[in-house]
Amino acid sequence: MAEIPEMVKINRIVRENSDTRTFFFGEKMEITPGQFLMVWVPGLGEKPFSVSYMGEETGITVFRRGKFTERLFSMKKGDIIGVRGPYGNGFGIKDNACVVGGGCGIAPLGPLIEKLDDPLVIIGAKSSDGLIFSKRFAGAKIATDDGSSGFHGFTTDLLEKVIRNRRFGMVYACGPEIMMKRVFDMCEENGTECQVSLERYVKCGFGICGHCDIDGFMICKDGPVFCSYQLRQMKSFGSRAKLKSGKKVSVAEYAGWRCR
Amino acid sequence: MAEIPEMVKINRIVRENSDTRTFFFGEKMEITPGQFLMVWVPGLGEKPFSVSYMGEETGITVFRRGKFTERLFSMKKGDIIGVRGPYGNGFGIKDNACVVGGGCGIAPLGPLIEKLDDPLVIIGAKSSDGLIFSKRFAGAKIATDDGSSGFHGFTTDLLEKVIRNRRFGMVYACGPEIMMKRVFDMCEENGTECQVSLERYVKCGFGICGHCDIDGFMICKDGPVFCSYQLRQMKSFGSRAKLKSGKKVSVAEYAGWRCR
Amino acid sequence: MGLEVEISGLKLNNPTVLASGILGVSRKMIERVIDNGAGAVTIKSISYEGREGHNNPTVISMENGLMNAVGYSNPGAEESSKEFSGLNDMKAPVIASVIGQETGDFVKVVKALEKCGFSALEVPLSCPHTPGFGTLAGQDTPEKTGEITKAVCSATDLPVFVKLSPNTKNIGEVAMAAERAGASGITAVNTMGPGMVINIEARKPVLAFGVGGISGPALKPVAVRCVYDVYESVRIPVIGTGGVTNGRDAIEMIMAGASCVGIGSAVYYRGIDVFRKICAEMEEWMKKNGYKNIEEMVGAAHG
Amino acid sequence: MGLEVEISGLKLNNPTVLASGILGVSRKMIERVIDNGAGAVTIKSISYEGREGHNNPTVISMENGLMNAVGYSNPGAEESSKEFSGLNDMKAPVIASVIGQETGDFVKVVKALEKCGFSALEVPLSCPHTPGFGTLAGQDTPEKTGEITKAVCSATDLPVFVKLSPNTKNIGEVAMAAERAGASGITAVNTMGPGMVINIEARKPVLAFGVGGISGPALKPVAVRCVYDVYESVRIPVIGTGGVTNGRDAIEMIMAGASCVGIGSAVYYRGIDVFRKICAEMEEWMKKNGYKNIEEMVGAAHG
Ligand SMILES: Cc1cc2nc3c(=O)[nH]c(=O)nc-3n(C[C@H](O)[C@H](O)[C@H](O)COP(=O)(O)OP(=O)(O)OC[C@H]3O[C@@H](n4cnc5c(N)ncnc54)[C@H](O)[C@@H]3O)c2cc1C
Ligand SMILES: Cc1cc2nc3c(=O)[nH]c(=O)nc-3n(C[C@H](O)[C@H](O)[C@H](O)COP(=O)(O)OP(=O)(O)OC[C@H]3O[C@@H](n4cnc5c(N)ncnc54)[C@H](O)[C@@H]3O)c2cc1C
Ligand SMILES: Cc1cc2nc3c(=O)[nH]c(=O)nc-3n(C[C@H](O)[C@H](O)[C@H](O)COP(=O)(O)O)c2cc1C
Ligand SMILES: Cc1cc2nc3c(=O)[nH]c(=O)nc-3n(C[C@H](O)[C@H](O)[C@H](O)COP(=O)(O)O)c2cc1C
Ligand code: FES
Ligand code: FES
Repeated sequence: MAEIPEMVKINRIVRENSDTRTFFFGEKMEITPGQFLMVWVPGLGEKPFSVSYMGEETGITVFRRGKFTERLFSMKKGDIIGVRGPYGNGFGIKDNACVVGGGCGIAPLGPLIEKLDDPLVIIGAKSSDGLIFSKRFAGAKIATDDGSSGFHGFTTDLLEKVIRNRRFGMVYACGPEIMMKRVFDMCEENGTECQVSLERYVKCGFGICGHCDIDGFMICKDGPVFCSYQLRQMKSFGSRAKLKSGKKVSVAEYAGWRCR
Repeated sequence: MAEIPEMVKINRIVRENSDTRTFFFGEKMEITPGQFLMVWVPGLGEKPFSVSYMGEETGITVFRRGKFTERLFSMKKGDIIGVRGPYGNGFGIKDNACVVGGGCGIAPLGPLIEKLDDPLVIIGAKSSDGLIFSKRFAGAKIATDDGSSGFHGFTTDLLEKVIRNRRFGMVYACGPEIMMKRVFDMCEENGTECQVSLERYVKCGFGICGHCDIDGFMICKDGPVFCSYQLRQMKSFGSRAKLKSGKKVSVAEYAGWRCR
Repeated sequence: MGLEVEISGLKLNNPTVLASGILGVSRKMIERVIDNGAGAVTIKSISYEGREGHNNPTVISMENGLMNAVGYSNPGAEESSKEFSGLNDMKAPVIASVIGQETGDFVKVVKALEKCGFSALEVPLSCPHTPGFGTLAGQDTPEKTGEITKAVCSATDLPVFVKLSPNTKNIGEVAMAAERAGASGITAVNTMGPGMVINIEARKPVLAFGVGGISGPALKPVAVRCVYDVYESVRIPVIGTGGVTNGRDAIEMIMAGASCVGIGSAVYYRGIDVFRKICAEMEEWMKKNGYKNIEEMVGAAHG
Repeated sequence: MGLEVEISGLKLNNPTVLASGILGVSRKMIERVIDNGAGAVTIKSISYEGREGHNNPTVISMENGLMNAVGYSNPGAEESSKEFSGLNDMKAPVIASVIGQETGDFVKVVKALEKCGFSALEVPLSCPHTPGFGTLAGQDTPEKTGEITKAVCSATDLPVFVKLSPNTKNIGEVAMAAERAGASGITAVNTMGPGMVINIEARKPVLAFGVGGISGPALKPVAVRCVYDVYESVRIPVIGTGGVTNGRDAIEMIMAGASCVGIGSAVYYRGIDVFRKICAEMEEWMKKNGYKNIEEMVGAAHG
């Protein structure tokens, strides 16, 4: 059970919006929606990316924000990159679901939505040209901060309206942590179960170094998908996260560092 | 595929004659007749012994001749000894067979005889009280050097008489190397195929150290059972063998050292 | 029959000890490890100043072991003293792991962690992949080991375990130097090598640092030999660490001379409840083979 | 595309070299190894006087490697010179392995084997389990390595390969000492450790000598790192040895800096025709990945 990056060929690259692209590898892998891959660029580094497409091809959807993703964006069809995984605990499938994706957070939700039976899908972005997968999931409800498309407001505002009228078996969410925290709080008030996919700094990816710890839970092994029961035990959820050294900072500072 | 001695319990011990005993272990093992085990006495050493009984119990039949076998003889039912294996290439089964065992050489032939369809068996010893397995194979022809039982003479003398009148599909032999060489020569003259089980100093037992080499063949891996085709390529067969250092000496000197 | 052990005054319910650098990054996490049966836990090594460590990839799994070059990432002594406070409440002893470049650095960390409630200190002088620390800084010579051990022992009343490298030529001599300087025990061993794995399609070493320390099954026979040698050299107890993955491994380590066993990579191979599993396997074996307690097995393979 | 390599004047059809101590005990046996595809073969190490070596058990197979303490059993230089004579007829280069306790011993063996027709000499200064030899005699220090290498090189016109230990702290420095003293190449590495396996039911180390050197897969990452380090330190070519079991391993070793690869334990894992198998796997990989010859891969993982 060696877990060493294997080099795979980039089969094709799809532009999702100006700062987001999906990279497809030829390989078919055994994956549960919500799991992630460790992606290695030799000489540069290795980072986690959620699987956004599964099947004959495997895809990851990447938001350009720093030097690693910048390098990925410079790659062309036929180039090779290292991949190990899949890692982590994916989403548990429940009927009568609502799925909420903010920005690039829709990535891990893609394959989930395809497995669910007629879920209500909410896709959000700052403005209409930032929307991801709105064609892939044509029936999705859209929310934009500036109102340039669909509902005018945050995804969470839209969700709030929706759950007032309908009781869901499960709410799935991924996006900025502040958004996921808001979803969780809303669900708690409402008595609805939810599952969210968290991000923390990942090193080993297989549950040994402890670096991705969030109050005793490992993002890479217990997560990245956590359910309400687990989230309730996480004081740091929505508030604190660890930098590369292990120093704990506010989630806002972490997010800033993360996107610097 | 670790090959490290495992401790097994001695289930029972059977006296074959004054200097020969059979030790039974509870373990059932996957064995081909002719294969051997490496037997370890912690603190003393490790040596090869052919499997003489297979089935629910596994047995080895040991002739007392030096300090290692002396120690085995001091052991009692319930004691534990280390065993690894089985090793080597066993006998190939052929119809219409003759089996010749001299002294303790009958050991590896025991389970072979039980697999063969009505073979002619010749068991030999210096004198009648040295005979081994003569009860186990009640139909066997007996040869003793002193004529105290059965045919008066060597097993090879008896074999010579027998093959004059009957054409065998295969002659199997084990015993002192000089005897096996004689059997081989006789078979060659006669145009009969034979298989013999050779002994050389064994170290690793699994074909890596080369110590058991006999003209490019490994006793422990290619043998201990060799067929006529292989024996023809062995200049050292019946003439030379290697001591523990690898020094080549005459088979007689080797046999003496071996029984010192 | 019981698995309890006492080592340098520490009372453990069983001889399994979480090794440093595995999971031990937060109070919550070590609580979880204890809940999963560990007899004691060691936290990830702490330096005075925080460190980001090496870049990813930092840990990979080979066919027969792990290889890591985490590079001692840690938030520093101040931050850590906040994370690990009030440890007296914990249900098992917690051991701090203290690192430094200069001898004085170790002492500064010891002082900063003073009030946390740690039961013992471990001083690794043996990391094979972090410049400025461990073997790369020559901390594994008998002289340097003696010097650092002495300084740490003077700065604390807690038992001090010195953690040695399997890559040091004469591990017995280093253990003796630690004992002479006041160490209460020896942890043997840290990771082996270093080693390197090259991805041939990428034409590059996989770990960002190039090389890394080897742990897990590949390390076990070397670790057993080290423990055997240390046991012959000193009278202080040994935490036998390196490749212990199941109950048989633990007993092998104990027979080589360990009083308890460190467990790291096995968390990867068998999950976080590996502590409980190993204890159950040890108990079963001891019952079958007529042993009543751990003590009668310690060093049994000698002589 | 071709697998041919030239190393220190030796022409090999392919880069696989039988490692010393595996099978190479008789002329017939090395003929057989060559018939099974080896590009060159090394015979078992020869001392001036014959040696019985350690008692059995001398070699065991662990889950992830072999452990041996054969203890340099060999019939001595005189006997060996008879066994290995007229080697010029052989279809591949044959390398003699020469050992000794004192520097003069090496020279005596070299002289005794002079007329055999060996293509090169290998000088292992690196055995971890034979008292009086290798690391146990301190032959792996840069000083001793330089001294012995110099003496051997003065006594022969053949290329001399010095075989190093993975257990030596600064392998690059030792390689440099060998190069300065006239070595034509480096063999890296000998076995690792030593290690120990204890049978817990027997309460005893399994090997009669107690400890033994580790080879096979468990050694590979350490061997790759050693070859990488040696390649950075010297300009003479390297025979990369340690855990090479398949074509990918061979290429990894070559990319780390080896010009050809030693193969020992893999004979156990894949049979005596492992040489042919590894060559086929290398060819297939090279074809798929667009490499034309071995040379362009040597050291490719550097820089
Ligand atoms: C489980 C998980 C799934 C993820 N899925 C996606 C996804 O589908 N699409 C996507 O665009 N991004 C995803 N990310 C984030 C992604 O891993 C990178 O963090 C992000 O792309 C930053 O890359 P960069 O180019 O900014 O790198 P850099 O500029 O090199 O780094 C910027 C910041 O990224 C963060 N980061 C760097 N390395 C890691 C790491 N090993 N683990 C976690 N965070 C790191 C740090 O906060 C760092 O400061 C995921 C993260 C996790 C933990
Ligand atoms: C394949 C094979 C099968 C064998 N089967 C049997 C058997 O079924 N019954 C039986 O009684 N004997 C058998 N032997 C011989 C046995 O292995 C011992 O050699 C013999 O019992 C000598 O033991 P000892 O008490 O005299 O030992 P010691 O007094 O310690 O040694 C005496 C001599 O035994 C020989 N010997 C010692 N160790 C080895 C070794 N590792 N390999 C080969 N020879 C060695 C040497 O010539 C040595 O000088 C077999 C040998 C081989 C190679
Ligand atoms: C990912 C990882 C990180 C480690 N970090 C440290 C560390 O910070 N300090 C330390 O003393 N040892 C560290 N080690 C070494 C372990 O504590 C232990 O000595 C070694 O892994 C051997 O034990 P094992 O085979 O059970 O893993 C680390 C090991 C691993 C695998
Ligand atoms: C059984 C055995 C015997 C060995 N004997 C010798 C020897 O006599 N001389 C020597 O230089 N190396 C000896 N070695 C070391 C090998 O030549 C080689 O360096 C080592 O095994 C690593 O390569 P591998 O992993 O391919 O086996 C021996 C190794 C084994 C396994
Ligand atoms: S990243 Fe190492 S435990 Fe999660
Ligand atoms: S005994 Fe080692 S090869 Fe046969």
